[in-house]
Amino acid sequence: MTLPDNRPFAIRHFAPAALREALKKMYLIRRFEEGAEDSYMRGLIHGTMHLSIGQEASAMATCMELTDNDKITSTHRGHGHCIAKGAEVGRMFAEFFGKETGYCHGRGGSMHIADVKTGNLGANGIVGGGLPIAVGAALSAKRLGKSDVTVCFFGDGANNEGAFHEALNMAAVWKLPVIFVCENNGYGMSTSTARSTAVTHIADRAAAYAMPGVTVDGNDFSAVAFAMHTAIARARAGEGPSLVENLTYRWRGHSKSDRNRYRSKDEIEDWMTRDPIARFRAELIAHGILDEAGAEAVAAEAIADVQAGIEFARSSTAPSISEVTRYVYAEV
Amino acid sequence: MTLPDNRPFAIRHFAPAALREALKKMYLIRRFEEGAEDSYMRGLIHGTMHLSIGQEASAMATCMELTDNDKITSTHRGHGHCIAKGAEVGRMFAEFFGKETGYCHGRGGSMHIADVKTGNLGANGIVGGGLPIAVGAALSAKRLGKSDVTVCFFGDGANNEGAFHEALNMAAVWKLPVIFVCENNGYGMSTSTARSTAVTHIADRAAAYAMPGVTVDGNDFSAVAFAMHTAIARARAGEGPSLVENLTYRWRGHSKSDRNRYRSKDEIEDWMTRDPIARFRAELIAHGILDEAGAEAVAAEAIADVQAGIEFARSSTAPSISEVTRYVYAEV
Amino acid sequence: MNAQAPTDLRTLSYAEAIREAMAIAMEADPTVILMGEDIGVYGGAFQVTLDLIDRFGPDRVMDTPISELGGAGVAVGAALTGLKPIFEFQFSDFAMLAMEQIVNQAAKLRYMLGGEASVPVVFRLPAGSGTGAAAQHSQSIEAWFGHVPGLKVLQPATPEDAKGMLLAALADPDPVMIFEHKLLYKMKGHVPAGSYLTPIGKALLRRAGTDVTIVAGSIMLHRALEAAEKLAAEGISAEVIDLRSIRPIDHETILASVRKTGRLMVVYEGVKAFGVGAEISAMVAESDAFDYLDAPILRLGGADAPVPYNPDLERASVPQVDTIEAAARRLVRREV
Amino acid sequence: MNAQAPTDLRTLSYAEAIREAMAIAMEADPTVILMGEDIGVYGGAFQVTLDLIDRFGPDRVMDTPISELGGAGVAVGAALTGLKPIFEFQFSDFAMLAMEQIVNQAAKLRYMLGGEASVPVVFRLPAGSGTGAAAQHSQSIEAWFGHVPGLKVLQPATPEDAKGMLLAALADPDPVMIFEHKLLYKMKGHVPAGSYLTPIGKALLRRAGTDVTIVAGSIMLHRALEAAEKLAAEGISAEVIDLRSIRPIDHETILASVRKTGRLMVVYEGVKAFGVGAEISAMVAESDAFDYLDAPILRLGGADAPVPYNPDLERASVPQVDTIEAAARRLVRREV
Ligand SMILES: Cc1ncc(C[n+]2csc(CCOP(=O)(O)OP(=O)(O)O)c2C)c(N)n1
Ligand SMILES: Cc1ncc(C[n+]2csc(CCOP(=O)(O)OP(=O)(O)O)c2C)c(N)n1
Ligand SMILES: [Mg+2]
Ligand SMILES: [Mg+2]
Repeated sequence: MTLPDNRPFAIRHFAPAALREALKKMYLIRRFEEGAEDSYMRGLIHGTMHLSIGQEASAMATCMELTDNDKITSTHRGHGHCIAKGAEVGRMFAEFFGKETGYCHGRGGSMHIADVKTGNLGANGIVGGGLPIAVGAALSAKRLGKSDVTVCFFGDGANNEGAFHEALNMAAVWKLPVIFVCENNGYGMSTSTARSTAVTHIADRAAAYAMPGVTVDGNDFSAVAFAMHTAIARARAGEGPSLVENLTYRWRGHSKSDRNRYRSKDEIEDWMTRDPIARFRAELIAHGILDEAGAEAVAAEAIADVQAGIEFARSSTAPSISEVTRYVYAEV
Repeated sequence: MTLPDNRPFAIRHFAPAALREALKKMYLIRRFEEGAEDSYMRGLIHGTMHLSIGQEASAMATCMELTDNDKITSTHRGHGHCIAKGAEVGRMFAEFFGKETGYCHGRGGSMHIADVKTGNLGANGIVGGGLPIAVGAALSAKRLGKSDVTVCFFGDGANNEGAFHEALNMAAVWKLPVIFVCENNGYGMSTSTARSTAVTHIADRAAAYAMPGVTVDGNDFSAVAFAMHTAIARARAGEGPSLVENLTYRWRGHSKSDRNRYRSKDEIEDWMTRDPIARFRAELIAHGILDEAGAEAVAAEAIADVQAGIEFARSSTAPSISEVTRYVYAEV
Repeated sequence: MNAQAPTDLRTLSYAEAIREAMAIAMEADPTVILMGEDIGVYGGAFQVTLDLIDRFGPDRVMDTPISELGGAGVAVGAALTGLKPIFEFQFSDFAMLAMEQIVNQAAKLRYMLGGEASVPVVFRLPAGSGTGAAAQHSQSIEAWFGHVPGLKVLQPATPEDAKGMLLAALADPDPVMIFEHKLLYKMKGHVPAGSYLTPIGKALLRRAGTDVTIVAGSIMLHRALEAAEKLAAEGISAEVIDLRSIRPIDHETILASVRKTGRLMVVYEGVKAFGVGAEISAMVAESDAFDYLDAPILRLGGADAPVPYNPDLERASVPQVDTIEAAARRLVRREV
Repeated sequence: MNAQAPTDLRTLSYAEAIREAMAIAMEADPTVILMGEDIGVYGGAFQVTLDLIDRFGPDRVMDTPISELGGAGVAVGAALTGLKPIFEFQFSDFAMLAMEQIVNQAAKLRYMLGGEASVPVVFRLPAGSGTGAAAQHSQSIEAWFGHVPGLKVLQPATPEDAKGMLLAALADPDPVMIFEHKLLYKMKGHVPAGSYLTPIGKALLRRAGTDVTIVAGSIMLHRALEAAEKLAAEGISAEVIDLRSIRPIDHETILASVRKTGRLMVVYEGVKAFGVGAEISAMVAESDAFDYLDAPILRLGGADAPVPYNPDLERASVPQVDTIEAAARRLVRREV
């Protein structure tokens, strides 16, 4: 008789290389966001940005079992999802800098970065905009007889949009392979879930669609990965959609214009003690996947990638203003 | 010690005159709908119509405890609500016939009949259109310090509109005095709730808004009246909204264009054996509120009222076509 | 529908022509699916899909819940990922619930993604007044979509075009909206058998004339043609152009006609202000055809009011044969 | 904001002027409430409501959930029953989620109910491009609402008008939409103290001239005035009219100017096709002013594309001072 394996799900379930890669991507996300912030200060970026610092485990663990054929729809706070799903930070920065080499050839910017090749159907500037689109992608998979799943990221604020209700209902009625992943960071802009949402947990609403709903610590890589593992298995087995709620926190303001009058310094600092990257790193070290030096190397790789990405973006050319109406329609 | 009163709620709770009046209005509704059908055959009415024959107990019992200060919002299938809330059938027919004496001066027709004086904010041509409007009316009552409640009628089909979700959530978050009354007649046009809605009962969705939800036999006058009594008390006490689901059935097709290919003759006939008017009438007689002759007199009054109403409508004048743009804006 | 009849004898209704187009597309391409409220056993509110569910089954003829925003969004997502959905709004009025998915998503995705995505979705929208269904079921809102880059917006006036435009829309890699007039569904006309594409963005000269150009689409084409017939009796020769496409608009065909007749009148059912006629008038007024104009450009559009219920008011609120006739007469005699 | 300063010295920003209007209305009328996303402690995405929650409390400055359709509908229902809500869409783009409540309900209720109902709601909508927020946060969709009978649609260009129009909108018994340009919020200008109403539906001659009439509203007014200044240096005298109201449009002021200058150019930020310029051009082309026109009517509108992210593309996609100047020059020299 073998002893039960009491290690966390992720450690048991994923190969060490995959875990190392996950840590790397979490660092990449963090450094990407910091690089974006810094570039903004230097005037390299115009417009707004929504940073996901503090939410890296949610993005990465959610995407662990997805292949390039699986799809995601993302949100205005989408850099992390994009990296977790496989995008290159160089082309992301290039988009951010409005360059022709960017994922959207400079037309989309932060709120529209997509990477169709890795299955990322795109960030979205409309809160809740991706919810029905994700259901449509899942419908395609089902009708085309593929086993692909679609993961739909959305925020706690988005859960009060009518699109949420309509999308979840249709997904359930048609038993589609879609997983709704709510990144509940406690606020939609300045409005707390307590002031905006009649239930305590977004997952409490899953029952209204007769689908499983689970609330997990979104800063615990393994907890998220396990919830996703279950939901993805269900979806691939043709049993229909699930709702996974990752409780997490954004360390920065909602966007650059945030005066931060709606949450306390204590609250922010308390959440910063629960850094999802530090936790995951410690876990990997504790279970012998990496040693300190190995972890440092991973962190350093991320820094190098981000620096190279910024360099690539800076040196790329901008679109020609004569092409302002290009890409409105298919070229014939 | 007195014996417990085991009579049905309505018999215990309402004065005999009120119960007689309720029966009268239920007959009025039935005869109004038949009169509308007949008028349509005779070419007195153009356009479409949605008849509520079979749903009279739901309309009437829901409105039993409402005063003229309390508001309702209604639906495309709204004639019954309108009569139950206190409208005159003459002005309703006049509207149906497109006459200047109609409730909307001939501009609105069946789908827009309103009677603001009796608190009926109007039928609505948009499925789900009345849901947020009802929440707004309840907000007015709360802000203006009134004890009025708003009752929002909607159908099972409407429960899948995003407006349902947004409206119920806001009503709950703001604890507004509104009662959402779902008349679940099993179908939204041709689409059964099983094919359109992820849960079995619409009231199952109340939990997603942390509000009480109850499913009752909508053809049982007393059951509906009791559910409403509870919900209205809660609303007037400032405790917030409720959801009441009345299970009922429409005997006729969805509208005039219905080929009725989605439900069986058996199903229809089975429901016709559960005629809400016959049931209520029998109940009143059984409990000595009326005798047979008295009930017949009530039924005859309804016929006379409908005949007089049609006469009034026929003899009324139509609006002048020179006034086609009148009422677009307030007259100054 | 009678696929056996010789081509030149084939007469179908507008609704049958649309149905035939859908059936042809679905036979040829398994990725074409239909979505909409009550399009299955009910056959659609206007009986356009009718029996297609019997032929193609509920997986390809999908009744949606009453969820216009979500439904349209599902169609957009499906179109992004390999399907070609034809989404029917039960009435075009209800597209108002889905503006966000149509305008913010479908129309813009290709652009926002720098050409890396394609949204080949077709929206079908029964439009217009005349059915006594009042203000929320009788609107003509097609002009709004003319204002939206990324969309193509069509308005077939005949069964032949109804079929050819739907097939062309399906062949197009971008989102296309087709406004079908409810009063035309029963109209019969010649419809070629088999598959053919009506070019998107091309107007059509339906009647040649010399005194005045009347541009009209959808049901207004038929009223304009009838008015032209009557005007001919009194010696006024009207040229009638079927607009067909609201986005893009066929500038060339219209300008060529105006250069010839020197007078332009645009007839449309939507509210006059900011309607289809505004764009056409402005387009002509800023072109070189301006110098050929002998008279002001006249617009005959819907009343500045919601569509009323009373049938006489309803009729009075949109252009009719007699009002078109009278307006053309005034224009030609320069009594504007 | 300094209520003590003498009237002639009072200078406020456009955002401050709007805030002052709201405060005056709320002081005077307890039924006025504010609704919108993050208008409370956050102060609004553009800091327009700023500290009003401190003065009037959360019952009158209500943060709504992110539910545009429902939120707008609540405002409509409240307006029907005794409150006067001012509903802020965080960006005008998001009004697309609420078209049904704005267009099918608010705009039509009075008519559908035969005059028996009134919906005194005010919608505030931050609009326009120039902030680098790309296609879904930069639109100018006001023309759509010009097409909707029952609505009034305003576009203030100055702090003074921003205040006066909001107060006029609140005094109006019908639904009013006010499109505020995001780039104007920080613009300063003279604002009278106290309460005053800017008449709805009146355009304003902002600069007299003789060679060409330029009609422009909102931020385009300022660009047009700047262009007019430059044109003056080369001997071209442009008359500049601030449109102010899109529904109703002030025909008389525009026509009078065109009769004088014989040339018309309309400048607007929305997509050119089916935009504000289409209506104004068509309105002039069908009027008696047609005979006074010495040149085609020129429209300078937004590009036929979603608003792009890259700042240079974004600038190129809407009229700027130099493009206005060049276009006016071409028009006057008749090189169109
Ligand atoms: C339809 C719509 N409404 C409002 C906004 C403005 N907005 C952008 S993000 C945001 C908050 C979203 O909150 P949540 O969904 O919780 O995501 P988070 O920002 O917390 O990641 C708001 C109100 C928008 N972009 N789209
Ligand atoms: C937004 C919208 N979508 C669709 C319709 C067309 N329609 C009118 S009634 C109806 C069915 C409504 O079903 P339900 O809410 O159950 O009410 P019932 O007719 O059963 O009383 C539909 C689809 C509409 N009027 N509005
Ligand atoms: Mg959030
Ligand atoms: Mg129903």
